[in-house]
Amino acid sequence: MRWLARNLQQRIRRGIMRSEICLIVGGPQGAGLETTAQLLTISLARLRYGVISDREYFSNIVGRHSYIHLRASSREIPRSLRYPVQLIGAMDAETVFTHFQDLEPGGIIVYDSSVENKVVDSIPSMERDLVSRLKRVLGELGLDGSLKSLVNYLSREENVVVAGLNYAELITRLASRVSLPAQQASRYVSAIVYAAIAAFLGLSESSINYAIESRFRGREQIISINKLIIGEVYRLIRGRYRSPVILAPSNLNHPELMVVSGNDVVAMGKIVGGLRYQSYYPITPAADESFFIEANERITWDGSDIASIVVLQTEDEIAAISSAIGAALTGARAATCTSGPGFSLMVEALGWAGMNEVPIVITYYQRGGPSTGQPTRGSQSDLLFALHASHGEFPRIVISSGDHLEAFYDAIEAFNLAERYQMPVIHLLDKFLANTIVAMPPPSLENVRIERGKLISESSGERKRFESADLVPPRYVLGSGAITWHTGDEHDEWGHIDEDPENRERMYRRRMEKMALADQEIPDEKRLSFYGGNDADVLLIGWGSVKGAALDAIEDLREDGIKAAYMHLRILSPFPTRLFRGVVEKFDPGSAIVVEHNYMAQLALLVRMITGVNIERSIVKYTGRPIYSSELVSGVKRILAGEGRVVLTHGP
Amino acid sequence: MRWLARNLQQRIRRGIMRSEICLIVGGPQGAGLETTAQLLTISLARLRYGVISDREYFSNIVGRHSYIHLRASSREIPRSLRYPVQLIGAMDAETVFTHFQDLEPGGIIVYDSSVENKVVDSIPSMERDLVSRLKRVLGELGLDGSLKSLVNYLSREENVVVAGLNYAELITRLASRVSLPAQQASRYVSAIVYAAIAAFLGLSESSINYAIESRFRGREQIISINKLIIGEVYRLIRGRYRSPVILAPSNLNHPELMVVSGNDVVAMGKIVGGLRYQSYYPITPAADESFFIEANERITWDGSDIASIVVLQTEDEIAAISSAIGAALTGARAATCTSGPGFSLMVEALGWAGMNEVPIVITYYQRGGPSTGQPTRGSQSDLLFALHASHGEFPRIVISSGDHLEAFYDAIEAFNLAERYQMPVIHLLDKFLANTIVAMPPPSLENVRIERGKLISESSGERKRFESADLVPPRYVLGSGAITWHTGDEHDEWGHIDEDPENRERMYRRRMEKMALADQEIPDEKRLSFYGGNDADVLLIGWGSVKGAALDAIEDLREDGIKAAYMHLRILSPFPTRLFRGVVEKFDPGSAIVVEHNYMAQLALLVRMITGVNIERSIVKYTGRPIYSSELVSGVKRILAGEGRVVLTHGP
Amino acid sequence: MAPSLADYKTDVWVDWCPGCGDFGILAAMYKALAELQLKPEKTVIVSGIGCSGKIPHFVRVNGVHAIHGRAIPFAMGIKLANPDLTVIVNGGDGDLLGIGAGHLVALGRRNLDITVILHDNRVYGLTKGQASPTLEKNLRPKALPKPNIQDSINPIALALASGFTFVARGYTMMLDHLKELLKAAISHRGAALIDVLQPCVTYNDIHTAEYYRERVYRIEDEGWDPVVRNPVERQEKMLEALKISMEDEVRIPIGIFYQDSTKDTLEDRIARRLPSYLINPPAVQKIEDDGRPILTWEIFRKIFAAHFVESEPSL
Amino acid sequence: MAPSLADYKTDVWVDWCPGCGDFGILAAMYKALAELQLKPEKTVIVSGIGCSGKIPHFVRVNGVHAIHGRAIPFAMGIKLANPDLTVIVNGGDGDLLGIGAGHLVALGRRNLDITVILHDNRVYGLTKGQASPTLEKNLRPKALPKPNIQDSINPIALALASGFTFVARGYTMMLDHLKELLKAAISHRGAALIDVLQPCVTYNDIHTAEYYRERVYRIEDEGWDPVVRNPVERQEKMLEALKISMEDEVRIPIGIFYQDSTKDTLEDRIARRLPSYLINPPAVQKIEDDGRPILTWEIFRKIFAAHFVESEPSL
Ligand SMILES: Cc1ncc(C[n+]2csc(CCOP(=O)(O)OP(=O)(O)O)c2C)c(N)n1
Ligand SMILES: Cc1ncc(C[n+]2csc(CCOP(=O)(O)OP(=O)(O)O)c2C)c(N)n1
Ligand code: SF4
Ligand code: SF4
Ligand SMILES: [Mg+2]
Ligand SMILES: [Mg+2]
Repeated sequence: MRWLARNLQQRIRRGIMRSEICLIVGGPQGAGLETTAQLLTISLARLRYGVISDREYFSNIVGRHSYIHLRASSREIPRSLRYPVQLIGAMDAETVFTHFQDLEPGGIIVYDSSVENKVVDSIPSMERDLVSRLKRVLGELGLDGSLKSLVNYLSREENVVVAGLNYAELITRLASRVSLPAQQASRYVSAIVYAAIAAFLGLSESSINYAIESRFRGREQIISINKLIIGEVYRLIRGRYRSPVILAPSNLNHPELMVVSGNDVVAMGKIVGGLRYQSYYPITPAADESFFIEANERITWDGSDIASIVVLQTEDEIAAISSAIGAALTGARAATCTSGPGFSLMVEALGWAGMNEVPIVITYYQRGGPSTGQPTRGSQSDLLFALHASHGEFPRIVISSGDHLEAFYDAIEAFNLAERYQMPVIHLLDKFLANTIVAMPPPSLENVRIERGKLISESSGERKRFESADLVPPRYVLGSGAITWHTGDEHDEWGHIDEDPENRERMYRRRMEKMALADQEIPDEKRLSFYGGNDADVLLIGWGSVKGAALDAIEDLREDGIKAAYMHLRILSPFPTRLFRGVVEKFDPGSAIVVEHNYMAQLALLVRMITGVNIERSIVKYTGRPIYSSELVSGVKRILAGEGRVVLTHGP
Repeated sequence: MRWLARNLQQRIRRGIMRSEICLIVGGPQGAGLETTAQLLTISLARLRYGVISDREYFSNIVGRHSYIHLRASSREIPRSLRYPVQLIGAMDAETVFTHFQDLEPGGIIVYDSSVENKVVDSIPSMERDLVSRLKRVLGELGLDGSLKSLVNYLSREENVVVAGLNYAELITRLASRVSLPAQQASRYVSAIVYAAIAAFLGLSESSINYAIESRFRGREQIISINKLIIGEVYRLIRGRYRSPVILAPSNLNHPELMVVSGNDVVAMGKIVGGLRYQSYYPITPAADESFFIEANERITWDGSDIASIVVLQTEDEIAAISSAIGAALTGARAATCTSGPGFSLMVEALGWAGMNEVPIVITYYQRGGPSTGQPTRGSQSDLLFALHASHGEFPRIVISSGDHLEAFYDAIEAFNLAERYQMPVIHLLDKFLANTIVAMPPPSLENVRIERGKLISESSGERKRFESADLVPPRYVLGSGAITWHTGDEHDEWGHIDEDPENRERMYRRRMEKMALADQEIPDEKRLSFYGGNDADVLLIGWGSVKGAALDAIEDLREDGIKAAYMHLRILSPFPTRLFRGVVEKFDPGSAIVVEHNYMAQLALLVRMITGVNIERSIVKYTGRPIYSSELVSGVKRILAGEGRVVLTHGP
Repeated sequence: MAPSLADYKTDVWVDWCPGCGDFGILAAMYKALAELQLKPEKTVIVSGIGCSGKIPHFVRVNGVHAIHGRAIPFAMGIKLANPDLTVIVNGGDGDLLGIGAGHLVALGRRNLDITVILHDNRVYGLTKGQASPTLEKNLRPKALPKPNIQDSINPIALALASGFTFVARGYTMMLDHLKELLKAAISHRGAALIDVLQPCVTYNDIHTAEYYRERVYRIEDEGWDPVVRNPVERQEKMLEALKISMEDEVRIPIGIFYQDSTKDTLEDRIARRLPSYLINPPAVQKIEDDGRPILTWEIFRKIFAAHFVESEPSL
Repeated sequence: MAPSLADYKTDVWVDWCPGCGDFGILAAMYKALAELQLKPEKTVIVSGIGCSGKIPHFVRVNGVHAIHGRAIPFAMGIKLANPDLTVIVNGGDGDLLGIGAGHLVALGRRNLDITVILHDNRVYGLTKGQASPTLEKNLRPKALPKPNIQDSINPIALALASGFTFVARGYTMMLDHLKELLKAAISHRGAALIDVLQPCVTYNDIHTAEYYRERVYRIEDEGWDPVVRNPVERQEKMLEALKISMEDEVRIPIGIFYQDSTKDTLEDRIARRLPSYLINPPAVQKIEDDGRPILTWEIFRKIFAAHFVESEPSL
């Protein structure tokens, strides 16, 4: 592929390179879309581009529309997604119909010319609402509803490069060269789309080969078929089109990047943090984390086992949390991992953990609710629930991570805090983060510490597990040699049932006061971060995966002359009241806006409940799609123009 | 029993009658304490006294200490309990030890002289904490720890009438007269204690006979044995002691009183309200409600069946709520009934009901948490949980009743609101109310209405169950002839799964806006009541069973020259923000105090979250025992003296 | 007009993977409903969550797509409140035997007239192929990172031990046989379970159509008579049915294992306590009269008489 | 020093009703623990909620009094994290067969080495006498407002169908027999269930001591050999055990119904995947070195190598 270097040099000279690009790759669920995205991410990372990509998909296994929305940058590790995109790689007609309105004029569409005659209302996998909207839009443009008329229009009116390739034909032709059986051939559509995108972006030959080799490691035949197909398509595109979206060489200079999803990075954090028991019941978007851990259950070094993690798929979420509590009682760092419906089932046992001061970690990936809701879509609508779940009162820590790096460290910190304060810790994440894949610099382990609190692993005789001399009692674990008792009933220091009112008051208060202790001790900077200047005109306030969009938005707003700042809440309980007030007081009360993925603006409710500060303005989104920095920018402008509440809805 | 009338007249002349009395009857669980209390309540009610009584008991079936704390009044239907008491009726030594400190000087103790030699640390059923405190107290009084030394002391120093009866001997003697087998004889201790109390209070012969006859209706032999024993003991007491606590004849003039527990009255309300399906899984303090309904499952009138209620004990609470939802889908008024641990398990299905706009009623009796907590003790610590339970966002109505009459009407209203707004309704009660027995004027059915909202019970063909033309859609029920679909996934108007972002936004918003509609429509006066004058110096704010103590406290405070008012919240969601603000704004912000049975002052948190109003002062109690108006009065005084938070702890 | 097969179809796109065994169940269901001429408006399909759980949306009868594992209790409430309705539960093996196993056991012991159709693909389809409770130990269908370490459960034995009065197994590729099982189960009065062998073409590369083709045989072909004609036969039939169900995987028996109509249903028992229950079930009972409760003061006073204390005439 | 029977007692007051059948279970437990010389500090009793659930407080070994119905999953986490511990579950019939039935079934199919002691009093004791899942239809123990309309479940059959490898029944009044069952169950490697007939003197006036005295008989006395010596015997033994378990209430069989040590336990299977599992189980593994994770950067980089993309050397 020597042609590549030559070609690229020419394009750089012509000055049509971009420092970053957003693109969409779409196709039916089950058709290999993830392979395209992985190949793309690996080759981009290989070339030191920062990458972030979100995957949107239906609650369906095969057939419904799925897409990857990816942003790559030569200047930074991108933190959020934005619209419009410069390129659409379509495996099928539905993708073009679904996304063409998000394409920048002058952008690129790669599509399958063999389905050009498909019309928008003949595609059964498309939802009726969308079809009827599209029919209206296409009608208004004077189009007949066919893919052909649409791409022609885009080419003509929007100056879009419409790269129609006859996928079936291409594959048949190439398949014959490697004697690939016909049924297997269709699997290579993803390779075609990848190749075309790589060609348009101007990725290097070596990066492409690297991606193929690492994605299909060990499967030589598949590697060579892919190389053949990809190389061929790449050349074809290069020969036929002039790309308007070549990526400039990266300015980043990381020796290596780590390519991980949110699920992966949390799993890594838990493993580093000393997780030894993980129970789970499968649920989207949490299950992949347990899958990752199970694949790494045995860790050997220098020929000996240095860690073995029991990963158990239980019969339900009640058993998942109950068994994690059991494991934690023995001193193992234990966790479970779930999403809303599963957490709802864990609520009763959570209270037992609270009552018995058991350090368990619940990794909680929020998805669209209520009920089954939107099982594969994102949301941040479980904050107030997580904070108040279970009858009765007991302290808990709730951490939420804003990005992959935070998620990694928080996964470790969750265990430290759980053991230090002997209380359940809920690590609140969401589908956006779970399924977002980034190419990012690897985390440093330099400052990672494991703090086991008052764990007592060797002892003897009967012991007071709930001694009330200190707020946090000594934690004699089962198997330590001590004999201890535990009960969900109110109990005395020995852990025996005790209904005496004075004992009740003492034990209850001690448990609750641990929360005050945690509030005193956990450093503010672990709980809240402030980005931007105190002179900002607008203060955005958010939590969880809003962070990336907010940080990008404040930069973009600056370009538009609007000074914005962002306050990011990372520990929601104990709420960092002092620092929060300190920050907020520097701003005009009317200038604060919460940004959240829910309807009620739950963070604003929490803030008011805990701090008394009244944040009246909000930008919310609850369609299940992520907040794009682009729409956040316009949301902020709408607020500045006088709206009190902006509901964002972008994204198909 | 002609001696009675004579005797009473004499005492009235001597002027030692009281318009009200508080007493305690105590004994080991399972020894017939409830019989004593029932007989007492019936005979008091027969004489038109208003009665309220609380039962305190351990999570135990036989042997641990249980007691009834009763207040009877000749002037009013009493609303709360208070200390000290004027009489202790003790079935065993433990009762005297446990309660003597709550006895008014000059009061009465009825006890078993055959256990006079029991010492406080030889009673295995007593909890260690209490024993060690008592040993200290008795030691300080210079007593040797025996019951004998204690009663002597009380008689000597506190002027207490100590009525020691040898229960065993009495029974043996009387039993021989009616040839009662020895093993059955001990059951009559409760009769002895009842008789002694009735004698001291000066209850009429006829009221006693009435009580015996109605309590043991149909069991003639038991009636006559009771009459014998009770009459005998009555005479004995009358002959031997001069009572300092005769009750004055009642000024009340109700032709009849209804004697009910909170569980009973809610069950009655549900039955009147048209309940047709009740599912439950046994749990204290909720199960008695279902027991009551099951006993009344078939209602006939004029020889024909006018109502039949299916009452099903399910395998767990998940099945309880799930089946109630199923029943509600068919148009039956359906409910389930539980306490904290059970509700924790219902959380997931609750969200399905929210998502599918199913009018179910969950009667939720709070008890001490977290976890198993204090299963037989009271609490109001599940407010924030009930309001935020389940992942995702959906509207729900939360009603809480302040007393038996409110509970009756609210049980009916819960169904009306559920059907009108098509959302789950949580009727939040507590153990205090559940187990409090009152003699009260029966409710009027005059203004009771049944409103079924947009129920459609006859239709045909496929129907849009979730039509979005109005906020509240037409409710085609299963079996109506319509064909409808329902799913916990986000859905279109037909009830079919729909992940489209615009549909999502529309359906989500419509559901949430039903809450705003309910907020507009439900009259303020159903949601909040204000008692007292706007010129009060102190504004108490409470919910649920705090009401009675608060109302009594404001009266008592008035006598001490303190003008207090009480604001009672009856519907917590939708929160009556406007009226609440309207009331609170009339007061000095520092004069408001929330009064609650929890640690966190949850109502204050809710108020701040919803209204922004910051109630800084609180009087809380979380020992599991009710708030007594007497301690509330002193709590208010402590707040007025400058304390910000008062924790009440009275009651063994 | 009598509904035709087409009348039982909705226009919702069936979004199972092409080739999924669920299509066979759906086809058999359409046929069974049509042949039984069940009224769509009097029929309710209740399902859990999973690929299997989507089925109500594809059938033009009332549909209640409940939550994971709880289809049975949802169905129970529907049936008890309105015993006129024909109630059919569909659930996955994860749904009914994992998270929902407790409800399955409870339904058995109630013998409520509900038909449960178990979509047995031995994996968790919709969550991408994890082991389900019917997956045998040591097997590793393609989505598992490691071979399964949990044992499988035998749904037939579990249903029998729980008290189901109709227990059968079908195979989705034997459409007419399955259809007949469905008809028999729906017609049976009492709790019925059909374990349907259902290849998951996407995640289960072990229990494929070929796998079953080689193993499946019909127990009726080997002379098994599942019908209990008299309570005294119960134990013997049940033990024999259990024995058949325990055959190892070399031969997989399908057909009706056990059918006992001699046991009363929960509805029967309720009707004995509430004589008007079946005639005027809870769902359709009148509860108000022009907005006022049918329980007038008079009735109230009478039924709760035990709670009233009349004041003593005068002292 | 070897612990004596007294060493297994706590000084907590046993607050069961005088005469309660639970006393027998407790006494048998003390004896069994003492005779097996189980180390209190290496033994854990896990219980649910109910009268039965209070038992851990009375025994001087580690006690975990969990929540209603979940003793088994609590126990599972304890045992899996530290397989060195002897884990015994106690639960009521409501606890284990009602709300917890799903976990019971799941334990069976895992064959984890836990002993489950079912306090079978056929009522919900602690909530005042409602029907439990083992109460037969139409009976009305004294606290019920109406006779029971639900059928009872057979715990022996359910345990067998679920895969328990040790299944027995004891009677609390036959203390030594029960003690021996306990010893055998605890000594058995794998999931063991003992259904203990336990009169509730307060609420169950039907299944009283007299009731059982007249009916109970020992299956070993009638020559039953429950031991599976070879996997091929499994089916036959199980069917026979099922048959015995189905005898009606005229005669109530007690003893060991089934005992199969030929099946591997869940721990065995895990140990095959994690070779150091039994030697260095999760509970005691070192996870840090002077406050730093044992997973150093070097190890991290290696085990997660597949996630790293090295930058292209230079263009
Ligand atoms: C409480 C809860 N836990 C987990 C899930 C996630 N979930 C969705 S489908 C499914 C299992 C699907 O397996 P199965 O029941 O066998 O049905 P199939 O898809 O194979 O038909 C699970 C665990 C959920 N929806 N709810
Ligand atoms: C989730 C939940 N639901 C209900 C209860 C109330 N509860 C306490 S004990 C009990 C049942 C007791 O019956 P069983 O399990 O048979 O035990 P027994 O008391 O008979 O020993 C119940 C339902 C509870 N503690 N938790
Ligand atoms: S994943 Fe399996 S069960 Fe689900 S639709 Fe696809 S083939 Fe069917
Ligand atoms: S209620 Fe029954 S089971 Fe509970 S302690 Fe009393 S006798 Fe035993
Ligand atoms: Mg399945
Ligand atoms: Mg029981």
